[in-house]
Amino acid sequence: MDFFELTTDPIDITSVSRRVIPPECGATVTLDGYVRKFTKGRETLYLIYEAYEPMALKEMQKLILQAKTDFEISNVGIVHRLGRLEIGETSVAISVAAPHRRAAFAACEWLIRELKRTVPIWKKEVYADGEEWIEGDRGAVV
Amino acid sequence: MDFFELTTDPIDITSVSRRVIPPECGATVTLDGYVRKFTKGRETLYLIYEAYEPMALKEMQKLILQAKTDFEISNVGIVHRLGRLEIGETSVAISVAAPHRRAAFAACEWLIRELKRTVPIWKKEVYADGEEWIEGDRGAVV
Amino acid sequence: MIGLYSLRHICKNVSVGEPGSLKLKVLFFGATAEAAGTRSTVLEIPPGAASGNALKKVLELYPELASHKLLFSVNQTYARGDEPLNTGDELAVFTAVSGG
Amino acid sequence: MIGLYSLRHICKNVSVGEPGSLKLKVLFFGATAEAAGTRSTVLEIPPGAASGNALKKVLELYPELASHKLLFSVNQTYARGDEPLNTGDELAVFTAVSGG
Repeated sequence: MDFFELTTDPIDITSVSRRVIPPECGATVTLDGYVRKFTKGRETLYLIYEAYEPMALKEMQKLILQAKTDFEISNVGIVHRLGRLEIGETSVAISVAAPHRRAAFAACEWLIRELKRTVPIWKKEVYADGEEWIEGDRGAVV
Repeated sequence: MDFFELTTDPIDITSVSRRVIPPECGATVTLDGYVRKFTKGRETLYLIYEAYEPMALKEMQKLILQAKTDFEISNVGIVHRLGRLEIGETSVAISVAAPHRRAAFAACEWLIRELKRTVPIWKKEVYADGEEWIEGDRGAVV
Repeated sequence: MIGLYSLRHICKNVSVGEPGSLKLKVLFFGATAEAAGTRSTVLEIPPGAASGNALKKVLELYPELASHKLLFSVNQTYARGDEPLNTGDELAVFTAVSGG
Repeated sequence: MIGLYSLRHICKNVSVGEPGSLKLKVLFFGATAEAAGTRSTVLEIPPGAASGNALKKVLELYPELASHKLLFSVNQTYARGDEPLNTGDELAVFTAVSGG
């Protein structure tokens, strides 16, 4: 549902989002990717994520270094989850803190696109009537 | 600081972000705006936010309706805080859930830009040596 | 932007306390509340006065507001200056917003 | 994309078990682990063989892999096929990634 509020209470923002904030920044953009219930009309029961862990960490570090070169941003946080994920659970969170929000939006969008192209992680969709490893459709990464 | 992790534990994402998620969506983009310590080199001690509350709520609702017309998004959440805010505390959170992340990024960026232009909320910066109500530099809202 | 100066031209004639005059609630926020020294007041305007007339009257009563770039609203909707007014309407006068 | 077919052309000659041959650790993930029926193996390749030669050998040993669009890496870096190899190097063979 939609909501819109004014509150005098603190707004609780995730630990992922808050860990990237240095004092000179003013905005953090966070991408929260999560398990969809329906993909092309087919119902997913749950997902399994698997990584080539040491390489995935190296590739994530490369993405952060590249983003900090290409965008005027201060800090980046990326957390990707592995193992079994239920519907609605967060699979990946990317937070970018920047003095100006425009760079934070651009860098966050670039990071999720590149992560889905280069970081060696795979998901298996488990349906009521079967399961399949999803193979990316992205091209060269070298 | 930067961080990058792989984890098999649940990733904690804010209540703001999670409240906008319907089952058909796959991505939520959240803008977290917070109190900067330094603005143009001057140190802020804390901020006071004040709103014309009923009109601010109406304007926030208008923004959500417009965003849902203009972008392929599912749900929007906006929370703005009022009163005294310390450095680093979140002043505004905007979350947009969408089937495809591109629309979520575009809508979230549009929403924060329009919120800062049209929603009747004002902030007073309190410095060590004085204070001032910040006046927006944005033009016509009618 | 509907600012101070253009609104002055909309205003043709303002008189106060006439028989049948309308009573408006007027609100100030942030910088305008500080400049006016109050957060609200009641304003009487003649029947048929538009929102721009009412704003001009507010500026006459609170000249400290004139140093600010102002926006205003009628009944919680941004106003252009030509909106007709009725007793009980809520006029708010404020600076360009700075939330977010 | 460095795919299966172009890599076959890089491979000139592969022989196994030669004196002085190199031993590689080979890893599979997700769809390739299921297709290969294992998550890792050890591969012997002749001295001087490049990463593309090693990949071709893997595909001969695990022909079920051929139905997938494959990527591969050497020591946790994406490989093009011409990388020289040493004993102990880690070759990973996997499908286009699908994280996020």
